[in-house]
Amino acid sequence: MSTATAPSAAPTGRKPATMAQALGRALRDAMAADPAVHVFGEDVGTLGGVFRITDGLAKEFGADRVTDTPLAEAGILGTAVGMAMYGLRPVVEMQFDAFAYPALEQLISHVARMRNRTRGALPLPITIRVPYGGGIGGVEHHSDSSEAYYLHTPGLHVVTPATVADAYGLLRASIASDDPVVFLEPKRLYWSKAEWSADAPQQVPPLGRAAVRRTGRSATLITYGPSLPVCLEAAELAVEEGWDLEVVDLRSLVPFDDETVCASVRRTGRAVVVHESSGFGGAGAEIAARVTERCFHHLEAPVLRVAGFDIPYPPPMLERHHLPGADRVLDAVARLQWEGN
Amino acid sequence: MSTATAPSAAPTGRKPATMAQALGRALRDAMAADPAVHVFGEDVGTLGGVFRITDGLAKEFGADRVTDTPLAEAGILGTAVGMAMYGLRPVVEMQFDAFAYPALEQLISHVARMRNRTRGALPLPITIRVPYGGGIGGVEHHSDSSEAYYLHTPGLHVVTPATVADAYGLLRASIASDDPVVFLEPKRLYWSKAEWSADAPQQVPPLGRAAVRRTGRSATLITYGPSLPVCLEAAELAVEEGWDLEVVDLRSLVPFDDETVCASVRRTGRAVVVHESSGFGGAGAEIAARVTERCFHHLEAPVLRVAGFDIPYPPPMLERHHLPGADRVLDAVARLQWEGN
Amino acid sequence: MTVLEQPGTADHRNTPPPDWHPRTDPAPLLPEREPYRVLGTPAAAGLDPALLRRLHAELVRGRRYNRQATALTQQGRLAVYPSSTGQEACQVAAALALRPQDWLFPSYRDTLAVVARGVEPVEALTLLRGDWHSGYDPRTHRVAPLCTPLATQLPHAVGLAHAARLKGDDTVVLALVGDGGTSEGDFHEALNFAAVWQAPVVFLVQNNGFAISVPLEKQTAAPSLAHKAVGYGMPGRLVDGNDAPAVHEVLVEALERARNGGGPTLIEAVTYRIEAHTNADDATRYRDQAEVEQWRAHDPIALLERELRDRALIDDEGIREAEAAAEAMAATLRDRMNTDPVLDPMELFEHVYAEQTTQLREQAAQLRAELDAEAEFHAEEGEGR
Amino acid sequence: MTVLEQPGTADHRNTPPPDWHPRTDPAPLLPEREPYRVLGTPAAAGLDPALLRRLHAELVRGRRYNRQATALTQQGRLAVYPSSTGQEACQVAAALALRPQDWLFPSYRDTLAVVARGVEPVEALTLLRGDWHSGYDPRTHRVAPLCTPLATQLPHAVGLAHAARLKGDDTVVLALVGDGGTSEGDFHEALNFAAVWQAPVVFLVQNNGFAISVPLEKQTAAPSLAHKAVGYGMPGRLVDGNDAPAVHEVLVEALERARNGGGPTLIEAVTYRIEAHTNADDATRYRDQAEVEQWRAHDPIALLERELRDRALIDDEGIREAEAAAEAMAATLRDRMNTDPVLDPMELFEHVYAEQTTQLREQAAQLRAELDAEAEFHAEEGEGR
Ligand SMILES: Cc1ncc(C[n+]2csc(CCOP(=O)(O)OP(=O)(O)O)c2C)c(N)n1
Ligand SMILES: Cc1ncc(C[n+]2csc(CCOP(=O)(O)OP(=O)(O)O)c2C)c(N)n1
Ligand SMILES: [Mg+2]
Ligand SMILES: [Mg+2]
Repeated sequence: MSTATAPSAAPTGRKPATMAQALGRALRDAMAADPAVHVFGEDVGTLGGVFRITDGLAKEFGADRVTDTPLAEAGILGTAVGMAMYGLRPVVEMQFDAFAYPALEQLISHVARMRNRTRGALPLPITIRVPYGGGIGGVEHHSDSSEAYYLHTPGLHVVTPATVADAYGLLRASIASDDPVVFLEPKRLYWSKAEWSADAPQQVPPLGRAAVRRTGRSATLITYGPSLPVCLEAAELAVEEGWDLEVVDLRSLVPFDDETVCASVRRTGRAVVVHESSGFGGAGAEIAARVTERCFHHLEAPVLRVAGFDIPYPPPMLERHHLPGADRVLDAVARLQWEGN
Repeated sequence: MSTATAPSAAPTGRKPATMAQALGRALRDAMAADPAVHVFGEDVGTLGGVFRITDGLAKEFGADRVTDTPLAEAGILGTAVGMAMYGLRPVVEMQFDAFAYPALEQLISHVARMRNRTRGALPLPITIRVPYGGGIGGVEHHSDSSEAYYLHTPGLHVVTPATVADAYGLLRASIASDDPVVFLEPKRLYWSKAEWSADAPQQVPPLGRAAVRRTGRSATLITYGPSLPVCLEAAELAVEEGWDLEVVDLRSLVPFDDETVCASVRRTGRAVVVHESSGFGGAGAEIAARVTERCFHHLEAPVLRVAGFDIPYPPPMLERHHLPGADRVLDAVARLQWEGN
Repeated sequence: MTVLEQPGTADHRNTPPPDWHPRTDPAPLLPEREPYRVLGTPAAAGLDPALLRRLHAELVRGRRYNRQATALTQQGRLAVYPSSTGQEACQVAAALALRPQDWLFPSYRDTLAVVARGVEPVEALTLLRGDWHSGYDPRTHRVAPLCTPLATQLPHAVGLAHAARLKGDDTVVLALVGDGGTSEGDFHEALNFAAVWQAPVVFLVQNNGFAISVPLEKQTAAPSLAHKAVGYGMPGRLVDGNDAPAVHEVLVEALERARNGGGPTLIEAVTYRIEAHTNADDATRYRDQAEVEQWRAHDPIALLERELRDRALIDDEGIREAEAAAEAMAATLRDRMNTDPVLDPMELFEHVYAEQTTQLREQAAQLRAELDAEAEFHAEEGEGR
Repeated sequence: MTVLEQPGTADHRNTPPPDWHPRTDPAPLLPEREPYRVLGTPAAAGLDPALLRRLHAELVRGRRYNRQATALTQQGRLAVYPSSTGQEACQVAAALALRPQDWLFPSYRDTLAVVARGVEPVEALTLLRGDWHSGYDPRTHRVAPLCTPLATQLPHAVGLAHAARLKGDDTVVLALVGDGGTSEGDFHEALNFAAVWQAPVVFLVQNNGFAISVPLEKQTAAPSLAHKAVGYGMPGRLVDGNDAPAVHEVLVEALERARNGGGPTLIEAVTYRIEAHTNADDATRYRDQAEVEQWRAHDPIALLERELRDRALIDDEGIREAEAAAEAMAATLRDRMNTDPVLDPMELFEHVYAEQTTQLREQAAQLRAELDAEAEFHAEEGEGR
């Protein structure tokens, strides 16, 4: 794995930054650190992307390294494969979750398999940035949570940040990875803010490590990406009910950090998995199943899931009924069979 | 739902038939019963399909109803959408599992959503036949098990037969359904045989009902499609070890028959889910998670999963190491914490 | 035996491969070198006055619709709106060239075509207001839902046309797509199926110069988008998309050919997106205002209005009438959009399948319980106050 | 203000849309009307004798390879083989037109091109024998893995060509695809990217008349597949795919243009698949033997051999030498294929990621334990005997 280097020195100082800014900075620093990094996709050049994540990159690095492509997602990912075969390190943007679907064949049949197919001769260090999830009032096809398709595809890493600092660190780590990474950006957190310095040397966390965002003793909420704030909110509200909830942010769905997750669940004895994609066959199914396999005798109650309903993503005016909120998380916590306690 | 009628009268008599023959007969009878049924795809006409499932149909029903298409899977499924909008009942064939991937965008963004998008005005009664799974010594891309992608997509039915009779009955039911059905044909069972009469009036089972293929008291094996014979074999071998295994064949992954599955698990108190697709985020994750949620206090041990490894499907010479066999199933059964008993 | 002993003589070297015969003459498939125009040419004299007036009224209405919808975004009644100002001629001509039995497959920017085809103005905005994914019953006016994933509606159009033909119906299909959409694989597959099946379908590309920020020269290197037609074996036509009667004529001709078994046509209408991609876009980031002004001088309404005036087919009064009708439409639209739609969250579970699965029934029950609890809570709150 | 008061005069009606200018002259992009040929024409006299002999030797070797591989399927040493008998000229010319620094992107039927480029004959069969998904290191000879999902390799080829150009390298790329593969969306997207980026890549379509059972006329209605080129703004060329020096010449010209910054080319080589789709296919289901015989009379080896003999560039002895070399290759191939490959099941976990995940480590341990138990069991069995 090539090492992610610290960004160029510049005046330091922590101030509020958005996740969008942190992502943009990660791209900039990665491009500055490694001339093999190329950014391309629909509208990422002149416009800076529809979410402006790539704003300024074309100006700084030129059109050869930051390129507006024709409008064809399979073509974008397919050409990225060829570029990676030639030693480049492409970072492509899919404009929205649902617009990554045309590229699924390239993803499943080639991106995920080229290293294995060629016995390691052709690794594909491609980062595929996908703004995902709902809660932004998007019209149809602009709010999908597609992580379950990716995490079931061996050969891919699946990473999703939930904090401003992680947005930077995980994106740097993803670009530095010699394997393809589907990097899922929770679009409703793009404008979330945190005290964060773009200029201090940044920590680039290893991929595949979860983070305990809140420690607690009563039960564990296991979550990632856009649902982390929901879980933290639920944990705060739970205090009133007498529950002290631990919150684990997975950060990486593949590889999966069994160690951190199971350590927490063994300690608390109860767990709820929370995500906004449809529940049936979603990430929560895997998490619940593996936690149960590994921690069965520590469990006071079945691992429950709070997820989006098994329906197509709703229209904006109804999405709040679909998205798991703190109340629904607390309802699940309440069902964790506290009677005995 | 339009009613599937019995096939045309003809001399009856049960004799050994293959699953491939039963599937072909189901297509024929569906076409004879309903002029809206059209079959199309790559090589399905003149050749009768690479597995010969559609053999004879072009001759009987003509090129307008059994059509060789250009080589483009998204085009095949996309045109099926338009045909269904106009009142036809398309049955399309994807030549192999991995060659259905180019059609995933049409499947996820349109086939699964058109009814919902239009508040029921445009139902899409499309059956998508996909030969799937390994065990046939196929070269790369010819042995994928892709059911997890489908079952996580709300709006689709996902059906897979494991017996000759079900191949007929479930395919008739799928074609008769007013909803889109992904009909997964376990290709290594195509040449499996059973006493079955193509001429007796056939039972068309409702979609969404599992079948108990073997009753037992010790533990439940939950499986579907190509893994049913493996589980039945394991159950026979288990007798020697003193285990009396129940085997549930799901037949339909969506809708899911919670009732049958949970009734069995509540009775036996132990369960193993068996399938050949990769385990991580596979169907087994959902099954294990939901069985645990619903039957927690009846469980003597965690629901275990026996699945393919989380690797790209192996080359033919190594596939036997990947595919769950009866031994691996029995190893899992042995881990079901029998100590207390 | 050496390979030479195989059948055949020296002559065969200088003969084409055995079954070689070009199956279609490419020449008639190639589009004109310059966009076809009628307005301002001698041919304009032959245009049907009623058609010109009809087109004019619809153009004026369309522009007003765009202005109203954009205003609604500013007032927060609409989340987002992709204006088609400058492209009215394409959209209106598209709708008017169709007969009742025909189908229209619009792309997400084609609200004007949808409305000109008869869909209620407010219903064309349902998707963007956010009460549901589609606001009209597609069967009523034979208009498919406004399609968001680019080019994905094109194979649907082909399939429907093919089905109609198989049934022996006198139905043809018009499918709309943008210049950017032509780069998608679905565009290619749809056109190929259409040509192979000789399906009664016409593809109209509104080349408005941009796909969001990406200009045409980054989208294609082709002489024109219409030149793609020859690669499928169908005729390509190039038309000035701001010349409403020209677009209408080219469409009618292609639709008639399709209706008569002559197969599909690809039409490129050269036009311009005068406003930003949507109200949320900032077009100054990627294009000069000077370019926009150039195109304003080639305005589809102005072009048509001058023709009507030159031929004394309209006077100030007539213009005022058209504008008043547009104003009335806008007022109704405004009113309807200012009324909050009544939505039932339980409908989320109603149209997923023909019959609810047990899974959905359970989930619906969960939401029902939540809603009831919420209502109870609010009722108590109300009492408490 | 009525719309008429906008800037512009009556003249603008009769002017093209503001920024209209056809960006490429379509005429030079159109292919010839009949497949280009050299053999049997006066131009043949100018052909380099060394090249002709080289082509001949490779054609003979290629045909022998096809025969050997098919025989191996009958002997059960190979699961399946898609023979390219009849198409040798395309494949061999493709390989010989490339320089060492260039890359080849083959489709699944292109084993001959792969072998002619220098890959070990046995390694080109690894995929089909089933010991691994690809049998050679793509970097050694700059040959991508034989690609099974049709047309998916084309965007890879474009991306690699683009990357090479960005790096300033003198590398061009040749991508192969079948007539059926041209219907896939990936074909379209790849050609469009190539043209927009002016990437140094050449696309060679081997139009062998069939996609499994589907004949060309069900695949496309185009005048020729080469006519698709104009729709992307690149030159299209049509060549007799059984005329090896003609294919070679057209390829070299296109590759040179690409190398010199002239962008991509689409070449259709008209040829024929003499054998069934694979050994598992039954071609009599969908085509007449008479058609096959017609094409046998246009055999690529026979065509070239006659030229060589006419010009006294080869004699019986030369033919025998070529055949002996082919025979030696076949013998080695047979021997190597008759040796069972040594495989380690644990390798299944080795190349999925750069570093094994904890999940894979656990699974590898499970398989390791199973294998050990199996070995122990067999050892005990062995002792017991
Ligand atoms: C498959 C897909 N990819 C990306 C998008 C996001 N997107 C919406 S509009 C647009 C540009 C469309 O350009 P064009 O086809 O020229 O139509 P226009 O907007 O000019 O009407 C893009 C990229 C989409 N809707 N669908
Ligand atoms: C995406 C995809 N769809 C379907 C197939 C199955 N398949 C293998 S070969 C073939 C026909 C290919 O025809 P053509 O492109 O003309 O190549 P040829 O076999 O004639 O060399 C098909 C349909 C595939 N390999 N990939
Ligand atoms: Mg556009
Ligand atoms: Mg072919």
